[in-house]
Amino acid sequence: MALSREQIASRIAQELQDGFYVNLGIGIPTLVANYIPDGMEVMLQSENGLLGMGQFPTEDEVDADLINAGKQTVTMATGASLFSSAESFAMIRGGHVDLTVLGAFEVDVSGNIASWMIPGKLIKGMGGAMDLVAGADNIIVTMMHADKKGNSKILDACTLPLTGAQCIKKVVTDLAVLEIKDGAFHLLERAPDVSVEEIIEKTAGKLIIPDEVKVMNV
Amino acid sequence: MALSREQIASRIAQELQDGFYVNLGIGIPTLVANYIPDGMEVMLQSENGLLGMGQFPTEDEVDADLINAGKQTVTMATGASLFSSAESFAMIRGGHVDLTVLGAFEVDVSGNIASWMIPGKLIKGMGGAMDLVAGADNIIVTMMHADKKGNSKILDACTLPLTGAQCIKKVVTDLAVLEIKDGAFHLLERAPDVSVEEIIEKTAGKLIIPDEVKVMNV
Amino acid sequence: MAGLNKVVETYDQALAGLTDDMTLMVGGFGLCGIPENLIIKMQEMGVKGLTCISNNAGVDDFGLGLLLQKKQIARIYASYVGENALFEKQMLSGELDVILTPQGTLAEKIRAGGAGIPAFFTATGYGTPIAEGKETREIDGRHYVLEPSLTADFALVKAWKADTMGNLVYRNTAMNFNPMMATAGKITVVEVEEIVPAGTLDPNHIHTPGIYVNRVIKGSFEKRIEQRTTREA
Amino acid sequence: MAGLNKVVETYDQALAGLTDDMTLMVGGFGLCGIPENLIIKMQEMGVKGLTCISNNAGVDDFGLGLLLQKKQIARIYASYVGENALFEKQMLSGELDVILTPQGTLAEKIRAGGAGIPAFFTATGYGTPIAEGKETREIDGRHYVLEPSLTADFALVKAWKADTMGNLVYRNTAMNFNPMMATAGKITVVEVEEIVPAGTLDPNHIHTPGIYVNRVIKGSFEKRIEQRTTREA
Repeated sequence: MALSREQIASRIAQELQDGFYVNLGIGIPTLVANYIPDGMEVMLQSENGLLGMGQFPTEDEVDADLINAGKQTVTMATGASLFSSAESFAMIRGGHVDLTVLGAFEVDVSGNIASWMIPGKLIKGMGGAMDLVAGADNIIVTMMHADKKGNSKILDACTLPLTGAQCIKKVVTDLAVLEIKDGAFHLLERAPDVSVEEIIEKTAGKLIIPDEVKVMNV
Repeated sequence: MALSREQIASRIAQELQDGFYVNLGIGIPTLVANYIPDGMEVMLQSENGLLGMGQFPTEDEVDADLINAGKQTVTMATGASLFSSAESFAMIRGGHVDLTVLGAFEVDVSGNIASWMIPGKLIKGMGGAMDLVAGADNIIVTMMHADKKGNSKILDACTLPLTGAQCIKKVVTDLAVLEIKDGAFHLLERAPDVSVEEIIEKTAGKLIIPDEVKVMNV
Repeated sequence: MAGLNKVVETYDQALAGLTDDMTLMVGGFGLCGIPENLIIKMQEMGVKGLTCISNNAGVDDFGLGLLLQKKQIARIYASYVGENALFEKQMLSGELDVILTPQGTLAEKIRAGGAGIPAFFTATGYGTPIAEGKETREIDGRHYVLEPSLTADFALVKAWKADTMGNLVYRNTAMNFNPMMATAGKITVVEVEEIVPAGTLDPNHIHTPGIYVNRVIKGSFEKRIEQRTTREA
Repeated sequence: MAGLNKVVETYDQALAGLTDDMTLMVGGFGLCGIPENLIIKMQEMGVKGLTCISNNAGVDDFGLGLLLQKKQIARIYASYVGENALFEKQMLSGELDVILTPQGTLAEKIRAGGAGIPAFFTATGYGTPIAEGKETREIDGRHYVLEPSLTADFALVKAWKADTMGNLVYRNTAMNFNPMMATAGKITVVEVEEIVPAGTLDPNHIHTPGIYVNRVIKGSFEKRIEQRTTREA
């Protein structure tokens, strides 16, 4: 069975390390915050100017002046700090964020990512995504392995306009954990009850299968 | 009679306008603060990170954490703000300071200024002077018209390494107020009891004398 | 003498001199920290042909959406414009020229404009449509794009508090683009919730020194929330 | 788990990993806001061949002068080095390589280093010896010099207060170069006068967010004054 959104998030949470500063994109990445292991200290960065994002506010706590990058009302965690957009992206561009998790439409064997624009459809803008992929050393892309028609989104070359070039090294999908290196996807883990054959079938880009493929622990 | 240092400062103070933000260099420029007209609000910027420099502290007020760009202990004026060196020079480089007053070894008809380095002597460094002359639109250079041997420092071309190129428009010396334009010094005012002939004699650079030369009010 | 006092009493005074075809910076992220009354005033004034530099374009009936309603904006620099149907229509019809700019690059272009830096290199956007037509360069094995800075005729800023000399303090994530924009406008106009006497803000904790600020006006704010997300108490 | 706690107890821990030939940034303007105990510790450690990036070079017996005493510095980037006889001697003898850098350019090169900007244009220094050998460019009728950014193996920073997560607050003009340097060191070590629990500093008024900080140590400071100027009470 392909993973649920929650299961993908819980698998990604296993990549967190104690003391990490993490930027979580909109969608599945946001859910990762729910799976931070007990006792682990992780600080969430929101690129609109908040380091130390807390949970949603209670009705009484709602503050129009305190939102996250998804424009949702939030609270601050202990030790939070606030700053301008220039400072926030100095932090991101300067490589100070330990881990960035974001969604994508497509990734390819060169580590390219397309996530912001589908020609012919309305262009909403890239927001902070281009800065995030250019600035982080450690990026996890989370996405469905294939679209609803079964077309792979794990490609030899992205077909959509790029968000960033040669910047992605790790992808967690509903079917697999993949590492990108040496011009290929390397299958690190498969989802429980998902066969290597299914992954091969749904991966359009060059895929390397090791002798043994671990099953994800989700 | 040539002006005293205090008289030069008092003449420069006449260039101040209400509401101006002003950076005063070390030496004669610092003295300008003593001649701000009553009732005029002027805010002094110190490039080490203080806008709103006040007077010297009393013995009791001395604070090692509060100095000016000359490393002297100071106080803060009402409405002062403190910031980093990057922010301070963003302010300067970005042209936000209304008036900069600084000393020089030499100026020339092209508006070049040399103020930081005498080859063969110890080089102490330019500090913030190169940023100040590059950033300000409105700069007054204050200096002695000639050295102790009578050699002019108001030249056709600076002989010393430059602090900035083509950036100076106004010079106040112990003898005269000069404007630099169209490749020449223009004599605007002379010091009381200083003859135009003496100024001509002590000005090596091309000098334009108008029909009438005002006497400085000091 | 007015001296260093930046306080004005009316929105007419606040926006005096703002005319057709000018370039404006407008603070805010989404609807958070936007100079909402200055925008309403611009709609009233009917100025047209504006170039707006703003991270977002408001919603249909709030923020910059109000200026889109009256077709007052000719061109916009923004990073994300997804919550606005009017915007979509005008963009597709060609009435509105949209220059999408990565959020961090936009923030830095504005900071650079205020700081006297005409251009800088950034890795953001290299190899993407954003880099098309721009100078690129390899430095120490990485690829970068040269980005010119931005300045504006007017910067319209929302702060929390100002003192009478224009020293500003922002609150929470309503800060966002406001501090950089305050430095990059030829005329910087600031709307605040409270004006206090000079000398009452802590000099160590002023976010924007008054040197950048030309006019300060006290407003009252709706502060609309785009996504009211809550948890059980 | 250590988590986000940055506090260390000894100067050995604070400077662990600092070795010969490294590049260091050292905060302060004159003797104001310098990490004085970290410098003393470096003299004790005897590390050599250092490249120091610091606005000034201390005086003969305080600040970076202590490292000059033992000839531990091979190269220095500074804007003004006038108060130091040892410095003069070592510079003239060729033992010390001095790269004089305009103060604002130095500050911006460090900020750029921390902010992931590899190079920027500035008008400062155009037409002067500082621009020799550097790329220049005319943009909109003005001339600019391309300046590469600076980073360091260690940034040694002095702040007033830190919380346990490394959030920092500076005091008065002791801020100076410290905030930018905090962003530009691979390892950033901060000396402070007081450490408070996380959550007790106002989030709106933290000057340096803890993300930039690796180690925090509490010191006690002499805070020597270079020019004690006073007026009559």
